[in-house]
Amino acid sequence: MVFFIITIIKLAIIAFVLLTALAYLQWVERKVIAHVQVRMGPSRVGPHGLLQPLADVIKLITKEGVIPPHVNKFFYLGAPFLAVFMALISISVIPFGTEVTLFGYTTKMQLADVNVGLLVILAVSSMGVYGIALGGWASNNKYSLLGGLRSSAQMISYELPLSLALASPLLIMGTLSLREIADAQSGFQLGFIPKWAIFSAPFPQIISFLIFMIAAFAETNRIPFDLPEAENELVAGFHVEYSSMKFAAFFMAEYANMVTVCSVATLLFLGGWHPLWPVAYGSNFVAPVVLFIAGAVCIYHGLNPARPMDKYTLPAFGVIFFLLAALMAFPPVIPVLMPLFWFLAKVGFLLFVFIWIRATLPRFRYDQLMGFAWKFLFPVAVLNLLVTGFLVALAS
Amino acid sequence: MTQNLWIIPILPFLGFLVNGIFGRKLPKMIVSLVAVVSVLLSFGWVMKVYLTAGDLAANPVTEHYFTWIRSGAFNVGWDYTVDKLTMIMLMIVTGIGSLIHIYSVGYMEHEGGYYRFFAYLNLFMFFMLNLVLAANYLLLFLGWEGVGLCSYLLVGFYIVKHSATTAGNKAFIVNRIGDFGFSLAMFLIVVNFGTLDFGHVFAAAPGRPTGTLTAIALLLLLGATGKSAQIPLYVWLPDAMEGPTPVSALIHAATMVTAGVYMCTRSAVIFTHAPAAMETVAIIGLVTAAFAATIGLAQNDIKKVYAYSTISQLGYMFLGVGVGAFSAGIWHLMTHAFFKALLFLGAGSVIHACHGEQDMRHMGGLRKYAPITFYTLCCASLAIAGIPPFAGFWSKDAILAASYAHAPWMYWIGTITAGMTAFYVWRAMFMTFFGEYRGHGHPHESPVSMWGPLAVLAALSVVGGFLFNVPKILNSMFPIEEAAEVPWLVYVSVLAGVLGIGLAAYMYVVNLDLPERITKAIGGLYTLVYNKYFIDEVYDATVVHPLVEGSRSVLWRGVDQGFIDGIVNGVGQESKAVGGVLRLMQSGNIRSYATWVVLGSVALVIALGIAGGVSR
Amino acid sequence: MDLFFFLLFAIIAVVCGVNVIAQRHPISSALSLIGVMGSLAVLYLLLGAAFIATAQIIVYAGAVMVLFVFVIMLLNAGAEERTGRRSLIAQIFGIPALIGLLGVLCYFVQRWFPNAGVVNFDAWQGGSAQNIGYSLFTDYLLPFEVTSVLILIAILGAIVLARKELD
Amino acid sequence: MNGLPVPNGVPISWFLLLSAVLFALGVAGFIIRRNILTVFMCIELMLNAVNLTFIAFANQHRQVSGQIFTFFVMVVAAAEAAVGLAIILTVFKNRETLNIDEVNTLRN
Repeated sequence: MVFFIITIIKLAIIAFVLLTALAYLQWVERKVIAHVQVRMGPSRVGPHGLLQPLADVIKLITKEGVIPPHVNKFFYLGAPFLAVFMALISISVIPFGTEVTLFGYTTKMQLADVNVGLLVILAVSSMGVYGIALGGWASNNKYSLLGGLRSSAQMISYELPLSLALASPLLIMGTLSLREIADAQSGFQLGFIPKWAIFSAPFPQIISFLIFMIAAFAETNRIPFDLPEAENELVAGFHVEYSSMKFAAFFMAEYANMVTVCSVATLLFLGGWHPLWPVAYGSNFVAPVVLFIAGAVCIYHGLNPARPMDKYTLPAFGVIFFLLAALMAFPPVIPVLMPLFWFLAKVGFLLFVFIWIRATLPRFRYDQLMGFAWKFLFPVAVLNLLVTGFLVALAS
Repeated sequence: MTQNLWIIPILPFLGFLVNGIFGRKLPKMIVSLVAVVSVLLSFGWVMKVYLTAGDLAANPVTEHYFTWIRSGAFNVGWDYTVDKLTMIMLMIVTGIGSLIHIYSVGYMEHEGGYYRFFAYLNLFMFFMLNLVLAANYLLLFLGWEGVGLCSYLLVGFYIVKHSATTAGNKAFIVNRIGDFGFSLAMFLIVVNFGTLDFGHVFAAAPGRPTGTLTAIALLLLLGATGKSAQIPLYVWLPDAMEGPTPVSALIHAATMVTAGVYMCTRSAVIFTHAPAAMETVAIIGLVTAAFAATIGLAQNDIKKVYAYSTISQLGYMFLGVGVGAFSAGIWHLMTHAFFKALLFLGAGSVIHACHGEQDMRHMGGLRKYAPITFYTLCCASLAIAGIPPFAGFWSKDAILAASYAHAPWMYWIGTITAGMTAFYVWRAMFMTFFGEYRGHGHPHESPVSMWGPLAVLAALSVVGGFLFNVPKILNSMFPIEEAAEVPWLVYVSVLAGVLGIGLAAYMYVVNLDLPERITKAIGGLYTLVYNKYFIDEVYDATVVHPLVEGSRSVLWRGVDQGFIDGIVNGVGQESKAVGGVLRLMQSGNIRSYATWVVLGSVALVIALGIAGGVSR
Repeated sequence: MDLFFFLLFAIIAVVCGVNVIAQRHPISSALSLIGVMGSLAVLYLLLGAAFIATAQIIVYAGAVMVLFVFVIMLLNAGAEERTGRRSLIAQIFGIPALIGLLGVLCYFVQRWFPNAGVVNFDAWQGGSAQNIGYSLFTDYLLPFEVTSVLILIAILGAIVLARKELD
Repeated sequence: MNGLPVPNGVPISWFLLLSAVLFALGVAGFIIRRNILTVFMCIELMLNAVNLTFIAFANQHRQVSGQIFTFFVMVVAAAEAAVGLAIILTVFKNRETLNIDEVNTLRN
């Protein structure tokens, strides 16, 4: 019974955090891209447009959900929710950190610790294609149909290199449980090189990491692989006909998928919640220092503001950052929060890479996309898998 | 420690695979390299085995690789064995084989189907080595058939020449008769001994009734006469000369045709316990020797001469085996391999020199054009004439001595035959190398790749006789029974040889019109001999023609067309009728098919259920 | 508890299965089939075949059915029309034969396995990836290799068939 | 105990019945459906039904073999799907129809 209660609590927390994060991820994306392109980005709603996501949500909810007359209603309505469902469900098996003990109850920072967690994630993500494909098809519109077809073909094609890239670190870890995988990467070689998969003996998995990231871009339909929604050829791809919350659902799905793949990459290749360098060398002080610097910057800009509002908002953020820094430095919570911090830091970095690349790269042509998957990525992944297996066999 | 005998035959086989599969693409250089090197390597491995195996007489090497056939108690393994006899054969086969491979590189240079030739040659080496190494009759038979196949392929090598292909067919078919005998022999062995392994058979043989052993031995002998061109199955060998000369040297002089002798020697235990069979062997050998020699007297085609001499020499070997001097037979086999290979290669060189001319009447005076060939051939001819100390002398003398001990009249016939041998071989020499050149074009010496092997073989046929004293080597296997040492035998046989040479010299060098007059004088006899006693014609009339006619009239018209076709057509008609009915079910509608399937499965399940389930 | 789960997913499976053949539009059938596969996967999971369950989702639902949906979209297959020649045989015998088969099957299953034992979920977790992989690469190595060859051939065949024109 | 629910446990025969039902449904679909794609899906349905029995027996006998067979069935099904769909594409290309009743060249 306790188990159920704890699970429900965790569910609530994770759902809340995740959905907020998804909403703000979009804000971050817009901001980052804006700054890459030397723009302001959202800045009207709230300080630095911090309330923009809220406004968006309200707008999307209150909008009229237009249902075009010629669509296949059932699938048209079902598709977006299928997509977001499939995207969110895979979060449930991802561990964020070590155990946490609260009021005498010890539980893992994870919804469900499945011993084939990775397979579950693969399975769910492989189901994710249906949302897009069905949406594209049900809209009964040639552009969206093409978008749906493209996305299904693309996702099937890129799932192979993805899985193969995942397989080779598994050969080293020897387990499918995400938690064990992360724990297998704890510790350091030569005292300072972390035992992450990308540095791991006998064969550093850097290649499979790159392959995984590339394939992940395709799986999440992100630029440079966002062919399904290529504005300039198919008006908006598979969600031409969608509006209001249904439209938002697709975006939620996309961001949730991004979070998922980033978490998986972190767990498999970047050593999960294990720090970049040993505690002995003060890796625990990274979080406070970073937050403290952030707070200091905020204070500084608050003292000589660029905009009138800043003199009130920025110091407030500064204080918040300072508090967080103090919290991070607070010894009792370190064992709980430090892994969480590292995990979130890595995931955040990968997400930033996603956004960064979107701001940087142009889009592939479709035949280039497929050719790349089958003629380059797949063979390289196979080769990498073979070499890894060979070396692992030799090492053992 | 294992000797890895399998390497010996496998090397030529690899050569065959390479040349046979890729040969068409490869340059001649590579092809010949592959072929020669593979054989040389296996020769090297034989040497390695010889040096490391220790005393083969005491403990022969036997290796079992895998079980080839197993049915009930009877199973045949793929095992090789090497004892002294095998070792001698191995050395002959691989050694001479390598020489002839090298020779062929030069000889076949301008021929079409270069890679084909070498592929066949390597394949032949594989089968021959298999035959020699085999540790049971079936494996031996495999090699036996294999060499037959290769001989067929190589005799018919010039596929565009009709005579060549017919000769190939003839060789193959005639051999079938012998192989038939061989297989019957094997069946008898299986029935009586329950196994085909040499070891068990020979161990059990002495206790068996003489009748059985005689039957087996005679059937084996039939096989041997087929392979080794003895009466009555010798007719294919002369025609086999249609093949390229190296082939004649390798297959039809040195190695394959001696397989029969080897097999009889290998089965010595069986033969020695079947006196009647032994007698038959001796007589067949003797008659063949004399008979072939007489034919050889009158041939004009140089290769035909050597072919008949081969037959007669094989006769000697069988004589040796028959009179119980197995080791002498093997000895002669070896020396014969030396000088007869040399003779053929020399003949090839001569033919090469005369631009493909084979008729001796259009040769002559080649002494100055092709000196090396001449001198080497001299060695060979002296050897075959049994002039001491050349190789042939020793072995032939051993055989003759043994035959004298066995029955004097055999010795006399043998000696006369020796004289004839000397005569016709030297007749060939004189007609080829002396006098004036009667052919066309300008004869020339052969390239080194051709006369090199000639030189080696010449050396062997000079010293090979007393260098390798086979009877002593094989003493442990075939003890030399101490015959009464009759001193004058040697002189007589040598004298016969000298007389033959002298007569030949007198007739073909001193006064050249003598042959004409003799021919005139004994015209009928001459034509008879010249046409090989019309044996081929006789066979045609008695065997071939009735067979063909019978099969055409009875088998083809009657059985095949009348009976079998009747059945086939009847079946066809019936099925058409049935199908006409069944066709109604084939609506071409997939779902109706599915329905039938469902009904069927329902019936099946019900039947199963009534049967009471699959398993408890 | 076990009974509850079993009945739940069995009912889902059966309903979806009925839906597969009841729906007139192929894509509806396809999605219902995915439903069947999903519920079967859960049943596998309950039966202790974790790896096979996920494989079922990945391979069947994730790859094969995606192919189906893809093809359906590609050919833009509409709902099948009632018109067209109805196979008389199928009409008359189809359903009865079906019912017969089903009844007979049930009867015999009951008869052959009256008390073949009771499945307790979680009583056995033999289907872990380790076990599967182990016996796959030891006892069933040859079939495994053969199937891989089969897959290869299938890929080639599909490519050859699906090419625009065989040139 | 012919099918009576045992407390805390499911009789193996129930799984078999479930798979039998699914199999029968597959057969039915195979027979009554005209759309070649649906027919193909029904085949997959049958395969799944069979897989269920394999898994159930694997659990029954506490052996992995049944699951291995399921694995093979899946592999074969995947191959079959690839080839079959390619064939369907070709058929559609040549005949402009997916109705198997019109794919009856076998007849006359």
